[in-house]
Amino acid sequence: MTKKIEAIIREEKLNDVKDALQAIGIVGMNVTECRGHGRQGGIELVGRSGAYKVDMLPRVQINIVLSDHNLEQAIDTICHAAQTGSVGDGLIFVYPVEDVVRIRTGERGRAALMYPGDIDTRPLG
Amino acid sequence: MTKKIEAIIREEKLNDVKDALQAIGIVGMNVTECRGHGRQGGIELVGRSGAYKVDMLPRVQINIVLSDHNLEQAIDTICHAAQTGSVGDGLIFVYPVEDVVRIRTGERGRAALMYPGDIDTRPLG
Amino acid sequence: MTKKIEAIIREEKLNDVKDALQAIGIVGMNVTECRGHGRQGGIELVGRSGAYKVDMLPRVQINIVLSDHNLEQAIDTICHAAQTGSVGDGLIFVYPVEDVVRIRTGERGRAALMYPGDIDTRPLG
Amino acid sequence: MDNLNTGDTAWVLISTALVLMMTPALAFFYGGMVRKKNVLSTLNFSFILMALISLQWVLFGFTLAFGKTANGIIGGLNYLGLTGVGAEPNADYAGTIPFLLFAAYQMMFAVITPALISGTFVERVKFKAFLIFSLLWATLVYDPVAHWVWGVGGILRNLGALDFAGGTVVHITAGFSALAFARVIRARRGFGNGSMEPHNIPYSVLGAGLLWMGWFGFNGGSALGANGLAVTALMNTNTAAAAAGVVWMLLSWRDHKPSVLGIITGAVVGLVAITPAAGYVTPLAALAIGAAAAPISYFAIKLRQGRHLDESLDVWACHGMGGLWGALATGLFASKAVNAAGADGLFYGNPRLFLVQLLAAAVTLIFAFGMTFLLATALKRTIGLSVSDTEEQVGLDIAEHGERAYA
Amino acid sequence: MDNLNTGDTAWVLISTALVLMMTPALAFFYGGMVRKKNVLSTLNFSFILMALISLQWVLFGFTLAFGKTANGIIGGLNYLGLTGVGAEPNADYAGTIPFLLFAAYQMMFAVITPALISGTFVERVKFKAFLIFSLLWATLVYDPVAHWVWGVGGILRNLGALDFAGGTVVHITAGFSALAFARVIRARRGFGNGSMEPHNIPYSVLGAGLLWMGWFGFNGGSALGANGLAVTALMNTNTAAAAAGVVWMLLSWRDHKPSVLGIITGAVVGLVAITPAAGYVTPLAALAIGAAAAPISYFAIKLRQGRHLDESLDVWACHGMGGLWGALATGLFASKAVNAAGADGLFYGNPRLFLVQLLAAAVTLIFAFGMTFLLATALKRTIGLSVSDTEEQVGLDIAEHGERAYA
Amino acid sequence: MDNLNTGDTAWVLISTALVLMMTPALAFFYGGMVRKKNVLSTLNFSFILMALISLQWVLFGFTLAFGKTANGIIGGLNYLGLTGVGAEPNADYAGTIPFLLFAAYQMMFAVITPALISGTFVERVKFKAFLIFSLLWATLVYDPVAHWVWGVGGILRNLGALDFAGGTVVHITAGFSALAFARVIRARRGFGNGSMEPHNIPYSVLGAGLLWMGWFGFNGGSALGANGLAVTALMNTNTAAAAAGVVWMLLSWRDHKPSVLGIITGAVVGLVAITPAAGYVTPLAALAIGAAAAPISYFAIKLRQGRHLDESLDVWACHGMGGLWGALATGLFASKAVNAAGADGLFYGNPRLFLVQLLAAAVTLIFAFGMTFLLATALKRTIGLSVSDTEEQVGLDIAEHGERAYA
Ligand SMILES: Nc1ncnc2c1ncn2[C@@H]1O[C@H](COP(=O)(O)OP(=O)(O)O)[C@@H](O)[C@H]1O
Ligand SMILES: Nc1ncnc2c1ncn2[C@@H]1O[C@H](COP(=O)(O)OP(=O)(O)O)[C@@H](O)[C@H]1O
Ligand SMILES: Nc1ncnc2c1ncn2[C@@H]1O[C@H](COP(=O)(O)OP(=O)(O)O)[C@@H](O)[C@H]1O
Repeated sequence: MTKKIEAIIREEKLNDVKDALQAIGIVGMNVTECRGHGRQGGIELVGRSGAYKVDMLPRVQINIVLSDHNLEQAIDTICHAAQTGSVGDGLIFVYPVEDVVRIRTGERGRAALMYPGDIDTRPLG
Repeated sequence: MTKKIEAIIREEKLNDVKDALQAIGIVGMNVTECRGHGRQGGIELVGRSGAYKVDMLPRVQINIVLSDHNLEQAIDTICHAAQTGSVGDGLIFVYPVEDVVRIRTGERGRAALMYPGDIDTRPLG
Repeated sequence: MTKKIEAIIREEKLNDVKDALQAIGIVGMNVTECRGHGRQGGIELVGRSGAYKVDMLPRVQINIVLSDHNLEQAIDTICHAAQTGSVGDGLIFVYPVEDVVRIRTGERGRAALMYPGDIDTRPLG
Repeated sequence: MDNLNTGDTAWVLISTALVLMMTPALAFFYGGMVRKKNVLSTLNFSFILMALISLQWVLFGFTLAFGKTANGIIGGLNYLGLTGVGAEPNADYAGTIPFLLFAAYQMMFAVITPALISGTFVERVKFKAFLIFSLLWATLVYDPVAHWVWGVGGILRNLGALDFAGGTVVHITAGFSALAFARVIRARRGFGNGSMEPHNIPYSVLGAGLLWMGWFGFNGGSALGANGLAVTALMNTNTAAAAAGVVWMLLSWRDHKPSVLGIITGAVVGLVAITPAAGYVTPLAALAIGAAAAPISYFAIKLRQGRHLDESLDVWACHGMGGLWGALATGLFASKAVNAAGADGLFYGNPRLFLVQLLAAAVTLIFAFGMTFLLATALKRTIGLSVSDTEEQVGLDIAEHGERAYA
Repeated sequence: MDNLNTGDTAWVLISTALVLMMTPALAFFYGGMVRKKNVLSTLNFSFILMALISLQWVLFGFTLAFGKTANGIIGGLNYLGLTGVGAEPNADYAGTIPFLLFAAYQMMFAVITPALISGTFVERVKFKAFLIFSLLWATLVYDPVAHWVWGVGGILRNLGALDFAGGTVVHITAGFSALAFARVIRARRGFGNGSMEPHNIPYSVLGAGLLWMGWFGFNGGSALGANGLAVTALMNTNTAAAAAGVVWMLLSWRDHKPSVLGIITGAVVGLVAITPAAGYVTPLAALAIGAAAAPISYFAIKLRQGRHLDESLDVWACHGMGGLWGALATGLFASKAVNAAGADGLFYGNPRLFLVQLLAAAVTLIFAFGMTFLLATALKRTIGLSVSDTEEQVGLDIAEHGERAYA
Repeated sequence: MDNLNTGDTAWVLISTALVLMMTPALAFFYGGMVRKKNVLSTLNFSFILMALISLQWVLFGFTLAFGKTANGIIGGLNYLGLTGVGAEPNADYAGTIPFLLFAAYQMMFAVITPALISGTFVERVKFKAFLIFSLLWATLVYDPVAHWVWGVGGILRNLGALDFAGGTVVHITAGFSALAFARVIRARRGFGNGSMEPHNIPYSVLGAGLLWMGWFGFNGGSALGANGLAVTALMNTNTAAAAAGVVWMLLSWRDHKPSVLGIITGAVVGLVAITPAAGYVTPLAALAIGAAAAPISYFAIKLRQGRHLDESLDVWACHGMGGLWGALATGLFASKAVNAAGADGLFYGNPRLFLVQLLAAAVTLIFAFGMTFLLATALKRTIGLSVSDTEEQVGLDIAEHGERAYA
């Protein structure tokens, strides 16, 4: 079965997360800029005279569609790489995916999700 | 059960919707800028000489992951706050969510979705 | 049943895809800018002196919520319009949708997804 | 044309260009501080005034300000359409440059002053109301005050008030008019809830950098020649800007962090404050004037915020209070040793100058505030001042101009 | 060096700097109007010409334009590599400033003219083709026309044609060359379906603001001294820009809404139109010239759109038609009372000047159009003019320069 | 004041304004090349120095550089707080303009030099460390070197070293100080993995365009008068920039594609290289100097990259090596035929000048490198040079200034 991971992380952690995922062989991903709001209350910014609060903070959303047997490993890896320990580290959501089509080749389903260096092409270990 | 709401609304309504949701205790959310196209045909913009039509209009997409017992209230609140009555007000989509992980704490599922001031921590009424 | 298509395509193909979908009567859609990474390794950019590699490339994500009997036709249309044949053409993901609400009218479900010129209002053929 | 001096003419020509440039510079200074959906509207407030007020000035503004005086109150119509304003110098105003150049140079001051005011009503004013207001304000407020202070026979000039480059004529009028307008127009929807973050601070930095440069023409050019006085004015201008920039940095650091928007605002406030004094004081006095200007405007902003007044880009705090301080500081620091054509100030043993400065500032301030209050109220009651809530939500760029800044 | 005047020299030095600045200003004026993926390419069309044409001018361009005339058609090679062009004035061209300064000042005109043309083929031209075209154009079109109009012994100069600061040499040549080029190169893919929204109008506003300022050097500096004539030119320049900006605003308001892009375009068109006339007319005539320029270019754009011609940034409508109107208007409004070295126009009882202006404009226009058509066709048949469809879709920044403007 | 010349004064006044503008121009040149999260911080490095160093200069910097010499090493305190620096010319430095204007003009050089250095430590330096460093550097490196090279009695001036507009004083000091600083401060996290794409190249193009213009004041103004020398300097400046821009384009085209960032960098490098030579060489020599400067800096960048040194914006390669080449090239191409007050270079039969230039450059280079190394090390050991990793990840705009550039 195929799943979608939507990880909402700090902007500045994107490179770390990308590298960590690549290290375990998760190659395909898609990143959007977003602004979010959760347990973290917002941050204070300084103006000309006095400060003000901004309650929507920039975040980065990483979308990864992957096979469910790689799901837990991906979640662990993201959690690890994206953590700072202070509020605002973000969330990971998991969704069901019904189908995958690779536009260039027309491949469908799991086959469409294989990459050079992919986690599923690596020897077990 | 956990659901994801994807509400596509007018940019200028974002603050109203955010405030309305906060008022009923829905705190966590994530916002992306997008451009859309639906029943509304587009708008006319003015150029140096003459006008032209832009058929992809800026919208804001609000993503909220929440427990399904809060779903209807959230939908109502968004509809209310985002409505202007003219074409282009937008759509709300609801998706199933399989799992939620809070990166900072490792909490999973419903527990990961509790916030200070959250709807689920409020006394009934 | 309602489905969501998430098509990740090249930026420069957006107009072609939009026009192709409109031609078959798929009107409603929502577009986000994103950056992605897949089988394509990245591109080389030139700096002051020397070049460097950028491994997250700009993509455009098209979200379309539609009835499942239009799904295959939409996928075909997108594949066709978005293809260049070289790596980086992108992917299409399909997700289940549980509900749709049109903010302006309060319409729900399939009714909420009808547009003037819509595929479902066209005579068969 | 015997007295024409090419060096003086060259310097005033280029100063004219520099002051012209200050208006687009101001456009960016302001434009960076508004939200994305209103940036074109904000830029255009400045840009269209380059066009509109230039025409007003050529047709009748110049003659109202510098025509033959009618009892010191207003200029006569002898220079209507710039007739009689030509290549010969007019010794009353500048004996070594063409009189037409004097008119061109002064035009740029007439253009930028209403543009300064526009900071008070950005993001909500109706474009049509803005146009009418600006034209009326230039005619009924700016031209008379310019006549009082700079016109031969003008009442404040006769009084002995000093205003080297427009602290009173430009900054006090603009700042207090902005205050009056803000009291008449409604606040922006959502004002006070912190959702009005500047959309592009680099634009404001660009604007401030170009304003700093342009001010060399504003103050240095006011010597109306390439002479020692111009040099003094330039050095003072730079020094005051520097001092105010550093002090503002320290203030914002003390309270929070050293804000870049604060630093550039400080520099601009220093430039404002030195404007009336630039040709009358020493560089060290300029340093003091600039250094004191920063806290004055800084706390004026806090005061304004405390009153929950949506004077959106703080024209009053920066230009009104900065200009007022500068006018008074001229009464303190002016020295005949620097400029024999000036006067000694309080610190050089002449309390009278200080009182004259106070009086001139007060008269101008009250007049500008009052007239603007009337004009704005009249417009509000007739065509209305602000756009509808929906238009404001959509943003003035699309609602008023049918355009988006960025695609 | 007896006749050198430091004031005149100072003014032409700074005018040279101002006109130089107009090229990056133009880069932003144009750059804001293209799509994000082509902005670096568009900026670079202007920037690289600052480099390329400067070298061309120093090496042989100047002598082709201002060398000893060969039958009024082209300059000789006596100033090759600027030999003999030094600190002494050349009374033929400017008796009070170093001849080398005249060469430097004129260089900036040679630079900006092909940069103006670049607006016609943005977003699709091959960089290599652009480079070759610009170099050839500068040599085969600009240099000869400059010689005809401004060179001692030049055929149009001998005819008595007036072109104060380049309405014919700069704007008519650029505008009609743009038209010719647009007829040869293919349109942008997707042209006409409204998907080509300007990506950053504030950049265009910045460019327009700096162009306005720079034009004081362009027209004012063409007096080649800091004198009454420079002042007249400056005042006329400002007035025409103002009038055209306001009129364009009204036109676009009448049809839709008061477009900011329209207002700044109007101002630029006013600047174009006054260019040939700046030193020959009164401020009120400048007002009329500017006011009439706006509808001329406005409806020229509509005409061009109606013909479905992808003359992308309307160089023809703005510069070609604006310059043409300016050249003819000089034949109407010129007055010896303003400039004794000029001539009287039709409205001052001298129809001959109008006919001369018409003839000079026609000759230039036909020559520029024809030569550009030939050059562009030759390049199209050899190395090709436009990039491939894929490259165009990806954008010229990445395809041609391997760069992205924004990250 | 008998000798005051208004034309000379006008030109140096406007040159002062042009050089002032170069600092915000540099801010944008640099600001475009950093990541979005650090742009305000980077802009501010330049902007705050306009304020900070202006004060330093007025209070004691000027006197350290141009006060009565103490053994040719440093200026005395006779001009502390600019006492005695007034409207009269000082024939030692400039006989036809107010001495105060000389001080103001030189101030702008003192401001921009440390701003140039800031390119080496962007995106990671602590703001407080930056402020202290800049103030100390201006006092302990810039002021002495300015005295050596330009002060009456200065050791390098006495030696006969030529530096027309600051190739040694400005560019060699800045470039080699940048190198020293980069060796002391840690690299940016992630340096070398290609993730540091410039966030807004159009800003850099804007900066480069304005720098080009400003350099006419930098080099042209260094003639300290509106004369043939100023014109020569201007023409040379433009020609060298043009040549270097074109050559850099060809280099990057040969290796990859014609990079726009490369072209503008080339132009700036050409401007750097011609700085010391601008008033001593012919335009064709300027062409050669510019053309050779491009590969020198181009390959210096490659060298620096090969050493994995995070000298972030290549101040050493562009300013240090460009300035060094310019200083040596002055020893090659200088000609008394161009400037009688100069000297003949190697190519005109005088090998001595080349050796003097080499010596002067070497002394300056070693002094600047050494002092900066010491200063940076001392700061590193005490308050620390760089922000924490978390602050760097978040970006200096928020971490150090509490601001975001774009909303
Ligand atoms: N219920 C939710 N639905 C969608 N996105 C959410 C939700 N809660 C939080 N987010 C996103 O996750 C980000 C981090 O949330 P936050 O609660 O601040 O994290 P942390 O648990 O680390 O404190 C938010 O900025 C927002 O973008
Ligand atoms: N089928 C769809 N799939 C995805 N997004 C859609 C769809 N239909 C509309 N949208 C999004 O919703 C926005 C509003 O749609 P529109 O039909 O104009 O709203 P309204 O019903 O208020 O007229 C669109 O701009 C687009 O972003
Ligand atoms: N597993 C994935 N999950 C989410 N998005 C992906 C995934 N794989 C690829 N993508 C997105 O699709 C884009 C194209 O992928 P790529 O493999 O380069 O396409 P192609 O098959 O045409 O070579 C990527 O840039 C990325 O945005």
